[in-house]
Amino acid sequence: MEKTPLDRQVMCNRLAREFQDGWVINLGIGMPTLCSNYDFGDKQIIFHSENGVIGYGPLAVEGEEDLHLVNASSQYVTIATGAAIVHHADSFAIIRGGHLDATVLGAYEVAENGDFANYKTAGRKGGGIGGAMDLAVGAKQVFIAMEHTTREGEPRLLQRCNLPVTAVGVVTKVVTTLGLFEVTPQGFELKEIAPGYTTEDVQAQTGATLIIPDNLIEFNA
Amino acid sequence: MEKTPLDRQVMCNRLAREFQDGWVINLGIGMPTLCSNYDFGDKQIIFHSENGVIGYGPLAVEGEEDLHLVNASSQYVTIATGAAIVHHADSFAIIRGGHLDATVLGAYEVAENGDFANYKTAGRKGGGIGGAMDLAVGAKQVFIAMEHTTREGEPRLLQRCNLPVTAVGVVTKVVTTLGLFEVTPQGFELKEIAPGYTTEDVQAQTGATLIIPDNLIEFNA
Amino acid sequence: MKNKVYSSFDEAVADIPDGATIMFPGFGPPGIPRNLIAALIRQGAKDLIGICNNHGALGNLMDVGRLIETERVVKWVCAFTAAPHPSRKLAFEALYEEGKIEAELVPQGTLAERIRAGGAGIGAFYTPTGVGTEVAEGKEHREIDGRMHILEYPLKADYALIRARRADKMGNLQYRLSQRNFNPLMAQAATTTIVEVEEDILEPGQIDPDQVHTPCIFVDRMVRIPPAPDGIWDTPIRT
Amino acid sequence: MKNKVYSSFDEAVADIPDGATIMFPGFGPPGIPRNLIAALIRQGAKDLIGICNNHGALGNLMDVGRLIETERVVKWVCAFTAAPHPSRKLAFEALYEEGKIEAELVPQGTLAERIRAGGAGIGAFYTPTGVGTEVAEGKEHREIDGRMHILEYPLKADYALIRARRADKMGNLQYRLSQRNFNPLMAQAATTTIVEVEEDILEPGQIDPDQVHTPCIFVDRMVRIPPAPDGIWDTPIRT
Repeated sequence: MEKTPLDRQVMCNRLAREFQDGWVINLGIGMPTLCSNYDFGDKQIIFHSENGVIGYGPLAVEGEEDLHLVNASSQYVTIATGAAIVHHADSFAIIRGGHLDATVLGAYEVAENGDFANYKTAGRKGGGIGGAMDLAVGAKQVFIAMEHTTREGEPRLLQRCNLPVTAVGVVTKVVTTLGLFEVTPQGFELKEIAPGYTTEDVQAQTGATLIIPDNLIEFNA
Repeated sequence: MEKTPLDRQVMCNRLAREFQDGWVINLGIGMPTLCSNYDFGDKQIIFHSENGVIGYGPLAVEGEEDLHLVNASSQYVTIATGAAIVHHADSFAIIRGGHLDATVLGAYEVAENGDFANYKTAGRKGGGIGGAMDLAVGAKQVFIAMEHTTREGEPRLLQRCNLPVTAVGVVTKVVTTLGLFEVTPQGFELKEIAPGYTTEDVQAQTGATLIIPDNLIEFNA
Repeated sequence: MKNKVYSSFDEAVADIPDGATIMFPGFGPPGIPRNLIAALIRQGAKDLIGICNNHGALGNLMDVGRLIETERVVKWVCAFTAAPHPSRKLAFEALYEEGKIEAELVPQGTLAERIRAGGAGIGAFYTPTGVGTEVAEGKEHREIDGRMHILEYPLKADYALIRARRADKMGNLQYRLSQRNFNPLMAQAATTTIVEVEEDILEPGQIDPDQVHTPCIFVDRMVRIPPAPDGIWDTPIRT
Repeated sequence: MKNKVYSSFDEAVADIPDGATIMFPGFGPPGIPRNLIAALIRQGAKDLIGICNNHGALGNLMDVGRLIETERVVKWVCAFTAAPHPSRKLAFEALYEEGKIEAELVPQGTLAERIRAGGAGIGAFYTPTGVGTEVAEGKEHREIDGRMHILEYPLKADYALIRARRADKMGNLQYRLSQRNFNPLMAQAATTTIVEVEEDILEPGQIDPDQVHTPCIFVDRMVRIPPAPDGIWDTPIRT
């Protein structure tokens, strides 16, 4: 069987499948926004963005953009039925106050102790924190979606982060191009593996010792 | 000339005359509410109340009460043109944040160092703070309107408060039934005296040494 | 979509356990959840802790004073442990003086800010309010920018009982005029928020997103107030 | 009634002195006071301190990036000292790396809360955001309820430049959708608040009191944005 890394949309679909009816979700810049393309069926999911939109919908069609409405990635979006708008401090009161059921963020690195790094690259003076530090400490669950390795093939799942961390001990699930991982007190547990890969393949590209449970299954989005 | 203590409305008119065009004012429960009866002419005064009303008007006429609108004394009032409503935390952000030009409060006692007491009477376990402590520290000026003495004839203007204080060192002006006083670094200065009274009369009913300026004038509301 | 619309006040408050901490909004008559308070009294939960600006008002309208009279409250956090006028004593004061109810007296702005902090995940804050007074006793002091402040901690609750003018089925709320007061703050600071609604509950999308006062994510249960006499409605209080 | 309506952006910003601290709202394109920023650049004040979520955006629309390019800014308080994508460098980054501009990097929610605290008279607050990260270095730590927090201080400004959808002559403002973002917070935290308004300025009373987003007491000056090309209006940014 061919080893094909998971597609980004498939990765995000897998995280989106975790969302439960009525959940309030914040999607980070970049790959995580793909979670909103998932078909939630009867489930009502409320998408929150840092700029105070509680309930946004799909991206706006070109030519029909509302110039007063963007998501956290500055993309023009549509408003969802039953939405509400608040100002930036109230928006982060929602985040910090524990009113988000989950956030999905991108990352450069995730550590087996639940730390992650996503705001500052090596050797750069500046950083782009945005809302990530607040989301990381405020949301009830922090999910990460990222490539399994860097462009150079270095692992992103590590024993400890090398880059400056965004928050400590908060990540609960990680989806990568190679599978779905849970952060447990003992470290990363591989829950679902990308088709065609062996656990040895995944371990070889991971910078921490994986826990391989008996009930490991094939990745299922 | 007969010695007649000043009328409450006259006292409040005198303080109201201090308000300048565009000022935002909070009037405490009881006597201070009379300030809103003053004819401000061309001056636009915005009355704020603790419950988040920025811009209320005269008391509602019986039979025309709006059951969703009261002032801080729980009286049904009318809404002023150009009013705005905020919630209780935002209302006190206005107060604490220094956005009130003045507040007029009642008091049991005022001390020459600017302390005042208005929330707890002697020997009572409970107190009624309400918004008074916030108003006292937040407003740019704190004016007090009160009887010059207690029902028993004891002075209310004192060297130091006997009752538990509402705030320390904040009072700038006091109007009583006997005149208008300013709180200066040296103590109470009698600025205007009620018609028919001598400075000795006023001093005799005051628990602190009054400063009597050369330019003392008759009370003029 | 989860159903948040309940058919009776009794059903909406049925699970409130003994010992619960409950927030009660209202400032003067507007914004008091009178129907939910009446249902809570019928329900019978005891050893309650209340967070409320006052401890009731004179007159015979349903409010927290009626709950306190039932002696099912052990502690009250409020801005008035005595009425502003000594002549207007309520049941609370006697119970408080006899030591049958514990109370925490909080300046009103600090009360509002502590509730906001509870809903906003703020660990504590420094305020100049109360410095030099009895309420500052035992609290941490800090001079900031040349001005003394005291440290105050957030307030949260198990339940908030809310009264709103208008709601949609998702739970977005609007208040009218001074009815707003503590309602949005308490809705956000409580684990479970129960709302009595004055108008027919609307379909989602019927409230302009720019004009929502409490977003639906803070609302768990709603009951439409029925016409009097089944529902409790304010009538003008004239003194 | 004081007149708050000015006839030009240049007149409205004329008195901003060298060394002023200025707040700039906006998140993505909505809510950026583009006309006032353009007037400030024309006006020429220097040694400015800016408080703003970002330091500008790619593309040629007028924003704070254009002000920063003029090298009249000495310090920038923001949530991004680098763009989220390393490939999208703006003028700010080069100036920052060369040490020509000082910066304070603040998590976005802490930034919003510090501005709110500035307008609300809060002396300081504890937040869990940033604990264990570089932004916590040198800050006071405190464990509250078993969770570590850091102490953060308020932000105030001499001026806030604001963009609103609608205003009345008294200065009551409404924003539309995500245009709101930092605008109400900054309007409240600045000594002088200057607003560019997208619609004709209304008579007092034409905005429903329940639906005002920024009360008039926080607004000092307003200018109606003229039609393009005299006024700067957003056009869709397509990537």
